[in-house]
Amino acid sequence: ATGLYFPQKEYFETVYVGQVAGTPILQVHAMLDSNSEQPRYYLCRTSSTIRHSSWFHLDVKTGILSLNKTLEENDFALSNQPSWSVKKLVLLAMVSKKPQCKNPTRITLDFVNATLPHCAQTDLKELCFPHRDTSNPHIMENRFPGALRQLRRLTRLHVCPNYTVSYHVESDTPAPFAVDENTTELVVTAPLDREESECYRLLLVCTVRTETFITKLDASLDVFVNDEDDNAPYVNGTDTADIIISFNRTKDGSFGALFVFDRDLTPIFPIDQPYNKYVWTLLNNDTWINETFDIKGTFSEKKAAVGGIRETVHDYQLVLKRNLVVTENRTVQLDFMVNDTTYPGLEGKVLLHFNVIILPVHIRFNNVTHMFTLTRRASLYAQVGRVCVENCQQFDGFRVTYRLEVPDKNASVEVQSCYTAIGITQAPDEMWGLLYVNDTEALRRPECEDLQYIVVAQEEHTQLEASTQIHIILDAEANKASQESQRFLSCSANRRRGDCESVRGLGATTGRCQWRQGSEKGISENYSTCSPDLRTCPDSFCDAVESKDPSICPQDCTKETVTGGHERGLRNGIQAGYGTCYCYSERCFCEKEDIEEAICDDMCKTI
Amino acid sequence: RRPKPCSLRELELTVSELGLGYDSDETLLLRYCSGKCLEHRQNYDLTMDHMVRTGFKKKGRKDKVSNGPCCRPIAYEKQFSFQDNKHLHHTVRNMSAKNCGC
Amino acid sequence: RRPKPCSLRELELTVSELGLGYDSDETLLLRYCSGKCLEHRQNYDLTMDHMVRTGFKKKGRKDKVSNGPCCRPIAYEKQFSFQDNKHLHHTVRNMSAKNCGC
Amino acid sequence: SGSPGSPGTGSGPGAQPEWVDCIQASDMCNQNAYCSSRYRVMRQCLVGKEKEAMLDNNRECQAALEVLLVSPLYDCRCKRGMKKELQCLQNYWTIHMGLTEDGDMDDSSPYEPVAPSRHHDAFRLASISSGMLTVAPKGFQCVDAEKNCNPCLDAAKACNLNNSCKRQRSAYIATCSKEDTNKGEVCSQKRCHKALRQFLDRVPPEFSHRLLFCPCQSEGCAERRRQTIVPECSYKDKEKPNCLEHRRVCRQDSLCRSRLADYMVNCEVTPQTVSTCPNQDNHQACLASYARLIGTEMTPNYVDNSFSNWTVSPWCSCKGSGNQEEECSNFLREFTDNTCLRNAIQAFGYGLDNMQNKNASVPGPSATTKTGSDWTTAPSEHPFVIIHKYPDPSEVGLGKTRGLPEDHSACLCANVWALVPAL
Repeated sequence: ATGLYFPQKEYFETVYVGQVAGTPILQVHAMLDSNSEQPRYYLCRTSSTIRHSSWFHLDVKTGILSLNKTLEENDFALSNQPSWSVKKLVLLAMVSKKPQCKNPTRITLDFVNATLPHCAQTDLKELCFPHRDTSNPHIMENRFPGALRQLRRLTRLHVCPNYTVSYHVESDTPAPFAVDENTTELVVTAPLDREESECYRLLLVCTVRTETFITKLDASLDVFVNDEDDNAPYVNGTDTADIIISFNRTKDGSFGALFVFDRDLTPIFPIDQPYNKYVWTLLNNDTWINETFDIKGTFSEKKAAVGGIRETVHDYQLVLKRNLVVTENRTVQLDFMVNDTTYPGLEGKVLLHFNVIILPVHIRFNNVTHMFTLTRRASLYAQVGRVCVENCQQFDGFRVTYRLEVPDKNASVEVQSCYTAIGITQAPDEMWGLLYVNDTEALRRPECEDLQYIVVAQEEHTQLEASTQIHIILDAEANKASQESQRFLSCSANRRRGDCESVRGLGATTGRCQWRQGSEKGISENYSTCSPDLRTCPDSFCDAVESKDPSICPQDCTKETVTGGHERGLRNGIQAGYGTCYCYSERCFCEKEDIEEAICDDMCKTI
Repeated sequence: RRPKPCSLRELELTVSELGLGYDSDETLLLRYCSGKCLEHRQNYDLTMDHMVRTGFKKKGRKDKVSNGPCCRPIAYEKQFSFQDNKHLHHTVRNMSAKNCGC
Repeated sequence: RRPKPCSLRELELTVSELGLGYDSDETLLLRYCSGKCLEHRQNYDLTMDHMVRTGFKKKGRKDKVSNGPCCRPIAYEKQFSFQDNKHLHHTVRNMSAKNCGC
Repeated sequence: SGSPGSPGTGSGPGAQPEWVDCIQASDMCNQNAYCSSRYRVMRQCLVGKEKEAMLDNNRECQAALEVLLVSPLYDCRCKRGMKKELQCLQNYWTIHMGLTEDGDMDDSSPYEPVAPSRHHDAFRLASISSGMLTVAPKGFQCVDAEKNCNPCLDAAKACNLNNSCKRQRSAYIATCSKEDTNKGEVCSQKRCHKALRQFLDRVPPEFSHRLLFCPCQSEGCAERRRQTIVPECSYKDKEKPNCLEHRRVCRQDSLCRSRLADYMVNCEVTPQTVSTCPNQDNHQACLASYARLIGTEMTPNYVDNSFSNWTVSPWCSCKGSGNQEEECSNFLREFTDNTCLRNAIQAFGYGLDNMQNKNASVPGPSATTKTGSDWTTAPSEHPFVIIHKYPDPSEVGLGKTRGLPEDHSACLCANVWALVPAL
């Protein structure tokens, strides 16, 4: 229970010089939280209100605020606020005496340096309703009927003595509100239910009667209904989710989803407030389960289909607390209890289940001999191809590494030396192995004809292994390839097709660099450039082979600033470039080559 | 007339007109260095001047050399940022000269 | 072929062939700087390259600007002395490059 | 009269009192043994988590506060953009943090109050003595009418041709669009905010406000305007917090708290008056306070690239407000439905040579007055002064529910006055 509370957080009124002691100003109202409560009203004594709080009196029982003294000119001068004609006096009222001022309502009085307007100067509206609108009342649901606001404007009670002012309340939807004719207080006549209506739009009608005329004025008032945890959680649909964990078995991975509904609100402000807080407890006491699984609960607010009343949806997922080894193979049922901690009733709990099947992961190659063709003229770091165990693209949570082995360990030294031709590498976050040219001299040796390797894949944790045979078919005659110079430059340094396709560059699969001719006008991803292998460079991804040497594919791997019109890749490299992009080691440039063969200005004529 | 000495010049143009490939209608004041550096020449430069005209030919050399200090920026405006016509932001470094020297 | 980068070059010639007006048959190794400074270019240079080709013309400007860092001596051999054909001694300062840079 | 250090009475009622800034005030206090000891106690009271409890029931804290109430520190204020602005603000909050009893109430602004706008004529942009001087920008006339007119592009051009503006603008764009590699994030929001604050502090409003408030008649222009502060970094976050939580976090930082309070004061829709902004429709003060929020936790921005009915908002929502949804919506509407701010931005945009814009079909702001039950859109004869039949408290902001166009969610709607004809 919240205890006695003020439905209205703020009151406004205007006070004038010359108003005498005892003049009523306004009436504050507290509403009951339990039947036995009896509101006692007090003004808070705080440092910011000390100066002027003694000018006012708050009736302990009725909550009527009135003047304790007559307001004089020098009272006005006393408060040193900058404004010249109106000064603000702030008071804080609390209900039931406590040492400190808890959950007060704030009374803001505009102290006007003039006398109270007479009847002739007073607009009818001023008689009926406060000058500045007060804040809308918030009534706690499921509580008692009672008065929540004084409609009459107390400061104008005696301004027009021969006027009679009365009120009634209207609403286009049925609303349990009425006006107490004797006290002119707005009363809520029955407990409210937020889950039925969050707010009532009332029309306060003020009737002013004199001998000569009757005038009605009205003002709308929104009365909000505050929520309390009076609804138990419920499952709409299934309380069980079946989960299969196989390739993706990584720590913090989340699986499945179970939903629990609650017709109450769950505020996310302030962050750690306890209201309508849900906790869950795992009912299994199996240590393996407790060390392996966790539950992640999140909630979101949604509007009910009927009436658009706000409610809460809780979403529960199974989370892995650690990576699962590939051999893990088991079926478990997780039961966990979700508890609406602030729901008073007995049914504040809901039991949910996750049926979990954990499949082992088999480290194997699909049984096909992997054939790769390669020209003997391929340069150092030329990429030959990829090897990957079955389903490797979906693996997460464990690591498979690859190595090459010679199939015939007792082969002659010459034959054994051929096998340095090809190497295999792997990026930290990649699941496949990349085959590349590791020794061009061996590649060109005539006797190194038939390159067959065993690729061994090993799962790091369990050391489970699988192997397969790969066959690298070398084309082009050995002797012709060996005559070409062994020095490899970076393909990326070439700015024109002619130069590019005539040189041997690092990583060039065909031995020659390959030219990509861009066609678009401005800065584009399809920029012109010279590459060792257009299949892998540039592709905005600095792969495991390319990162072995910055000259292989600086277009994908450079970390240096790029000069000329370009857009950087996410981590490094050139995502898009203007005209032709070329690089001197890691220093890259992108510029327009106006004519296909660049202008051969006088400089290049003399060299 | 005496050739204009090396100094900072200004030209207002749009980013697209810079020729770097960016498509943006924003304009800027491009500052660049132009002018002669005759006062700063050394004996080396006089020799190179001669070699470029005749000396190198006699020796069968075709090397391209500069026959005097160049009028170049000695400091750049660190960066210039703008919004292109697709409302993406770009920053270009060392694109405008701050001051010039030989 | 990738343009030769800026580097120190040597040429043997007589003092007379230097073109400084001295008449002496003594020979020396003249060191000079030649080659490209492509790697050291900035956005400024790319912009100047474009402006020199088209940009300036469109704006009615005829300024001569360098579209790249120059390959220049960054240190000179302090002096070179010799005896001319009339047996007089001369000393020429900063006539030969010691090392080059862009 | 009043305590030492309070604003000098100056001569005549209209004179602008000369304010002691809170650095001078704290020096004055420190030179007085009695005051400085209480000041030290007060600072202790505010350290740590349980400062509310300390202020509420710790006798020593209460006593210290009472002494400081009559010290120069009570009425001191800070100048916008002054040197050591942050320290001045921290001194201010040392006292005033103790005074605001209830966390949700709006703070009073720690900055010097703004003088009333001298020219009520909405087309003359006033220069304000409190440091928010504005020279009327050179005008937004389009250079050539046929081509797509884009005042925001013109504003960027004007900035680029001014050395200081160009440098500061490049600085914040470069900072805000630079990837924060070690954190693997799109950028460093903290550094970006600092660069934006520097831009707005150092570049005169004639350039910065022109970039922020340029009037658009095309989506391209509106998108450029939305992108001005590099929102991917300075504005957006992975998730949208609740606006009350967003406000709470802002109030924990002296700078953000101060500038939010200043915005609330200078852009508050004023009830009962013909004008929509405080200080006799001082649009400039409102714009400056809005602009100075950029670069703080409460950075606001245009929410989309619509040019006809644009909306600005901080990066937060009212989902999950529980029983405080009304309060949350009221806070959010101080940005999304603020007639003072809207008029100020539109006045800035079209405020200059309105002859120039005569022929341009400028969608003037519609005056929405509620008569009877439905909303009527009456194009006011004077584009920026909304004439009420009589000052209608509920229409222009009663208490917390601003008299604002109806929001169609459940009951969060404006209070409306209707005059029921006499029987």
